[in-house]
Amino acid sequence: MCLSLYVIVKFRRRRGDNTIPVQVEGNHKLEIVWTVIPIILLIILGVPTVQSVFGLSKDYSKDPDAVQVIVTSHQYWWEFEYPQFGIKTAQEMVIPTNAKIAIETKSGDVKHSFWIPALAGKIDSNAGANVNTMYFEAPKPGVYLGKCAELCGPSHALMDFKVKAVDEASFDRWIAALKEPVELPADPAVREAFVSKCLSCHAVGDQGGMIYPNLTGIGSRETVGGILVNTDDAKYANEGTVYENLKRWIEDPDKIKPGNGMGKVALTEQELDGIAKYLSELKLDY
Amino acid sequence: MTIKNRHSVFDCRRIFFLIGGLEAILIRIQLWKPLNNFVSADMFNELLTMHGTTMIFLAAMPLLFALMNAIIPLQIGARDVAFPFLNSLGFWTFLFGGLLLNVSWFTGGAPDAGWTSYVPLAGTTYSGDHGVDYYVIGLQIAGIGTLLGGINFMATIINMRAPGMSFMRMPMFTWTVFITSALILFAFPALTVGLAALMFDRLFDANFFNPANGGNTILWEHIFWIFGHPEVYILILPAFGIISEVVCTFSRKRLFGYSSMVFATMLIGFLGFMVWAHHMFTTGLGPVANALFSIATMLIAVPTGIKIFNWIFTMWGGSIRFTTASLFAIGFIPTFVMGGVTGVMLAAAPADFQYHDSYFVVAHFHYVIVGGLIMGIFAGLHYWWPKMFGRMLNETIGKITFVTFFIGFHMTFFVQHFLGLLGMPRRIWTYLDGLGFNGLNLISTIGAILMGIGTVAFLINIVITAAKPRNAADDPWEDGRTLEWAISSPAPEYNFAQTPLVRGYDALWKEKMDGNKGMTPAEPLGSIHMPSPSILPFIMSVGLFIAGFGFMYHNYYIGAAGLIIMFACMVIRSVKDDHGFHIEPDELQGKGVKA
Amino acid sequence: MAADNHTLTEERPRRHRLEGPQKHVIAFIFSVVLTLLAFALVMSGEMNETFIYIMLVTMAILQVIIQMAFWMHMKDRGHLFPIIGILAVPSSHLPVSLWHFIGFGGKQPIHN
Amino acid sequence: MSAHSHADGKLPHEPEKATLEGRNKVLGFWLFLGGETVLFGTLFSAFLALRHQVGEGNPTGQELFQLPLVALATFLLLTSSLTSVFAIQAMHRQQTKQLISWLVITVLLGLGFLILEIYEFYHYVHEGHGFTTSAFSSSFYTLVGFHGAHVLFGICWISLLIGQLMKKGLTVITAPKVYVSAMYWHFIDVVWVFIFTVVYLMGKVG
Ligand code: HEA
Ligand code: HEA
Ligand code: HEC
Ligand code: CUA
Ligand SMILES: [Cu+2]
Repeated sequence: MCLSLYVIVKFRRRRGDNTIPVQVEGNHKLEIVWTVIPIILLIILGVPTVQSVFGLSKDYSKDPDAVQVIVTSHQYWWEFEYPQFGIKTAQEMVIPTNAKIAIETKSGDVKHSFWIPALAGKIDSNAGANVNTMYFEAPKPGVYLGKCAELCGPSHALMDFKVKAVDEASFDRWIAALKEPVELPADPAVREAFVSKCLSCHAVGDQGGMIYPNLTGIGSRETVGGILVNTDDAKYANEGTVYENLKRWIEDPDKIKPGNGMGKVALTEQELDGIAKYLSELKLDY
Repeated sequence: MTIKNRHSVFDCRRIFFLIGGLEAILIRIQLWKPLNNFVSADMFNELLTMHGTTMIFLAAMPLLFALMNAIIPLQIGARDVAFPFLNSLGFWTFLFGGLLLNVSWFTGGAPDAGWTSYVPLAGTTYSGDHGVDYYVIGLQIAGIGTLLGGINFMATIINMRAPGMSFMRMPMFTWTVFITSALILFAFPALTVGLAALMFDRLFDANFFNPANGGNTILWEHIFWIFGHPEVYILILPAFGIISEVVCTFSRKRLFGYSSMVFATMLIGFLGFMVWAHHMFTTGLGPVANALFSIATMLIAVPTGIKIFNWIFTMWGGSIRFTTASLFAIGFIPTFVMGGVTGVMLAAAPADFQYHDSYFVVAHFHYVIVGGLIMGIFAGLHYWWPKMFGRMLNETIGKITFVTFFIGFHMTFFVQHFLGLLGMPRRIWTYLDGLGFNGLNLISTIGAILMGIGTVAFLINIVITAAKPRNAADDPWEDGRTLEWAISSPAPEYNFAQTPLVRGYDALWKEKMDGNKGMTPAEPLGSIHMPSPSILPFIMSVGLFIAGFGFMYHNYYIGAAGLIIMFACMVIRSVKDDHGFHIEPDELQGKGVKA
Repeated sequence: MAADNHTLTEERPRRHRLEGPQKHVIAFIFSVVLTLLAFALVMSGEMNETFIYIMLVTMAILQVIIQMAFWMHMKDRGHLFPIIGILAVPSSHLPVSLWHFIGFGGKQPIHN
Repeated sequence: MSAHSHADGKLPHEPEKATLEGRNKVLGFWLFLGGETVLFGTLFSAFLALRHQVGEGNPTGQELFQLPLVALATFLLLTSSLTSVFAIQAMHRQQTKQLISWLVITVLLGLGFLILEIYEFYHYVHEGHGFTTSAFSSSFYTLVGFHGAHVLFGICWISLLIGQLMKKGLTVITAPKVYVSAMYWHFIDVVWVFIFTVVYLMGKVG
């Protein structure tokens, strides 16, 4: 770039200058120079590229020391299955720090792409084609933002998830807690509504269906639906307390994530309130 | 309808650029702040799909075709293209394909699965309405036009060169168009098959891409990119050609390293077919494929670099004039280099795991497309405008266009690199607050509006210029080197009253240097045979248009009727001999004869 | 159409006089034999699959070369250049794509 | 009528290349065939990728294909390629009548091929191998059907040219068309060589 700037300034045509410059045809030496230099640069770039391509393609999916996670993508939510522990959760992936996390990606519908920008590159979850593997590690505890990186429909933009890296002891506690049975809402009316209208799809503890997001421990997650951030100190439009967020979500999911698979569920004000309250208290201790 | 149309059809093509640009502006308005509600999620996906599709297929390529049509016959000293009929057919099919695509806005939803239309999202299960049908059929029809154009230019360049114009004396623009046409010829049929398969899936329940019945979604990605990657070189090579011409003329120097330029162009075209899977690094093709395609992709930097350095050394020691055309060409060089270097970054597969489908990619391809191709087109338009229309564009407005467009461009897209690195995925209709994306997106939006202003300035320039008398000189830049500057502006219908004799590279420049006034004719003045205009191409395209609608809405009678119209035209064309007409020597205005 | 005969034989260039039907009949016979061989190979069964595949493809390519050479007027004036050009590109990139689809391209797309 | 076509004396030796238009046509057609090569190449690739995706309970190629029928079809098409060469030779000798006869034979052979193919498709559909049955069936019908459509187009085209030859005789305008149509016909034949190899024979092997 500097070179072109120099050329532009140096060789601009001055007023009244009518000379005809020398008509150079070319210069073999120069041309060879600028063929060889890029080639050298590319070799410098190419060798580590190939090395890391093979490095990153290592498959830990059979390694018992790694934490295996089967990631299944859906329009527009993520399911995380831990086959070693026989558990399933949604939207929030809890992992131990300093362990290899071996990912297998599948898709429940269209193609999505699994991406945690701060931790690793992305890998597609193909629809009805090859199952991909990937591995990564989180050296430091913390909450990392994950995203869907492949256009998958109207709410592709909102298909976020969280990765929560905790120390190994907490991770073990989390697994144990997730397996504990869960109490249903105490209020019979709310319970009745919850069981008939929600558990037809969702699960809490060992009750309900498993093909939609597992709600066990929803009250202690970082987000609702992956995008409504739970915080007591809301600054942005997409933030609120767990209770507020849950209520907002259950009231009209389509307003929050256009085209998602839940759709509006008909609930009375009491039921809505009761369920939101109940879910917001559904916490896991770990 | 053949030669005359060559120039007037221009405006139709420009409209698509405006529509695509308008869609871009709407995209940018939606993204100017987090959680914006300017357009809905569905609408955004439609805008984004139509923006990409319109810009690539209906704006960029046809604009290039318009330039090729106007300039290639002139540069090689031909009366016309090899197949005037096909030329006209190609234009009309392209136009009706584009129209069909855009009709979708009014029939309940434009295509919304991205310009790449990955399955299964683009299949009937997840895109049940007719949006993607419009994409499939519109592109299929427009694609025919492009393919015909490619064949036409190749045949023209091989068969119709003036005496003495050997391949190694052809102007650089002609060379790049030649290679581009070859790429079209070998890339577009792949798209044809892909679109046909998707169409069969959508309209007739075939199973190519339907996993439930054994179909394979990755197959679509392969087919699309086998076409798609050569397509991007189809776009950029003619721009390289334009830059070569403009840089030489305004540096008053011969192109540095002509033969290496030719060679580099061929190499780019050839390698362009070997790298498609670099769009699929994250699809999971395995390390061997990723490594090979990484390396193959990086190799393209070498011939491209040769070109860049040759341009710089053409200017070196030259006597550079800063007209608008020349500014665009000079602006092109560093901008394109940036886009190219980010391309090489993307080519490293492990790094691409991070960059892929993020705004970094958006930044990359707008740097090469807008900063490369569109700037190249602007340069070409300013440069050849007098030759096409006989009027010089206003230089002051031209410079305003350049400055606003150039600054706007860098504002829009430079910051997108950082957005990508910060983790902003592409194709998102909105983003959450508090992620650090806000400020950069705002800058980007302002830049887009600046680009819009630049474009409007250019439109104003056209309008103002159109009101002025046709008084451009034959060689208005005074340093024209190639044959097109040897005849009057605008070029007469028959281009050359007498086919010129080419005595060397830069044919006109050589005559000038030898102290001649113009080209020496290669033939005596005689009557000129011209093809008759024909309405058939228009009717054929209408037939295809009707057929497209018929099949889309499962009305097979209408579909068949459309096809019958088309085949009937083909029969008529075959049976009826076109004897054309002659222009006799005494009818040639003195203007065109420069012997 | 009696007038057809009025072209004078002497004026025809040599090549055309030599271009009798024999050459083409020979090419035809070659093609038929190759085809029959291919069919016989498959119908007889009982052979290594890979071997059959390789044989089949080789014979197909051989046959196409013969047909191109004799029937598509490859040797005619002015045809060589475009044909080389036209065939070079597809034939250079088709193997790459076939390579992908048939087998070696790393992890193969699987059916579900 | 020939008198009309030969009004200005005799035709040049290679009438198809006598005019610039003719030369353009031949070259342009070569280019077009280059594009067609890619078209069929892509179709073959798609077929190869999907040919084992038969699905539960649907007939496989191994079960479906009847090689004798395919062999007969192949023979017809091969022969028609030969007769189209004879047609071009007749054209070079400027024997319009023979030219027309050879073209008629070519068309008839092509027609025979097409009838066999239609019969074959009809038969398959009855065996439960419809267009929408599986990915294999879709790609099979698309590949073979595209070829069949090319044959059909060729038949119509050459018939039209026969008509023109009868009306206008052999001229510098009709000659390139005949020449080009023969190129097209050979091309179809060449594609078929790969179809019977890749689709039928390899399909039979498994
Ligand atoms: C005109 C269009 C055009 C052009 C010319 C290019 C040129 C290049 N492109 Fe780009 N590309 C696109 C249009 C284009 N691209 C589009 C539209 C997409 C996105 C499609 C989509 O997903 O929607 C894309 C996406 C894309 C990807 C996929 C990214 C992803 O989705 O993850 C990759 C990856 O390899 C890539 C690489 C390259 C490379 C290596 C070049 C090279 O040709 C660049 C070569 C040029 C130079 C390198 C500069 C000059 C050289 C020198 C000065 C020499 C010295 C330099 C070095 C040694 C580095 N491009
Ligand atoms: C030739 C190709 C081309 C060109 C020229 C452009 C030009 C522009 N593009 Fe585009 N773009 C693509 C090809 C192109 N793009 C592709 C292929 C995609 C990917 C799509 C996909 O993901 O599927 C894309 C995606 C894309 C995105 C990403 C969207 C997303 O992923 O969510 C963005 C966002 O900023 C963008 C912006 C722009 C802008 C601001 C311009 C500007 O340069 C535009 C400048 C032009 C104008 C501003 C015109 C002004 C005209 C008027 C003001 C007059 C209007 C009046 C009338 C209609 C009468 N483009
Ligand atoms: C038709 C099935 C269905 C029913 C019935 C349903 N849901 Fe859902 N629910 C879903 C789906 C699908 C999602 C994921 C949406 C997304 O994020 O795209 C979801 C998401 C949620 C979430 C966010 C989960 C998370 O991990 O952040 C909550 C909370 C929730 N549902 C609560 C409820 C409640 C309460 C009811 C009953 C009143 C209910 N759902 C009824 C399908 C259903
Ligand atoms: Cu899922 Cu985007
Ligand atoms: Cu590419």
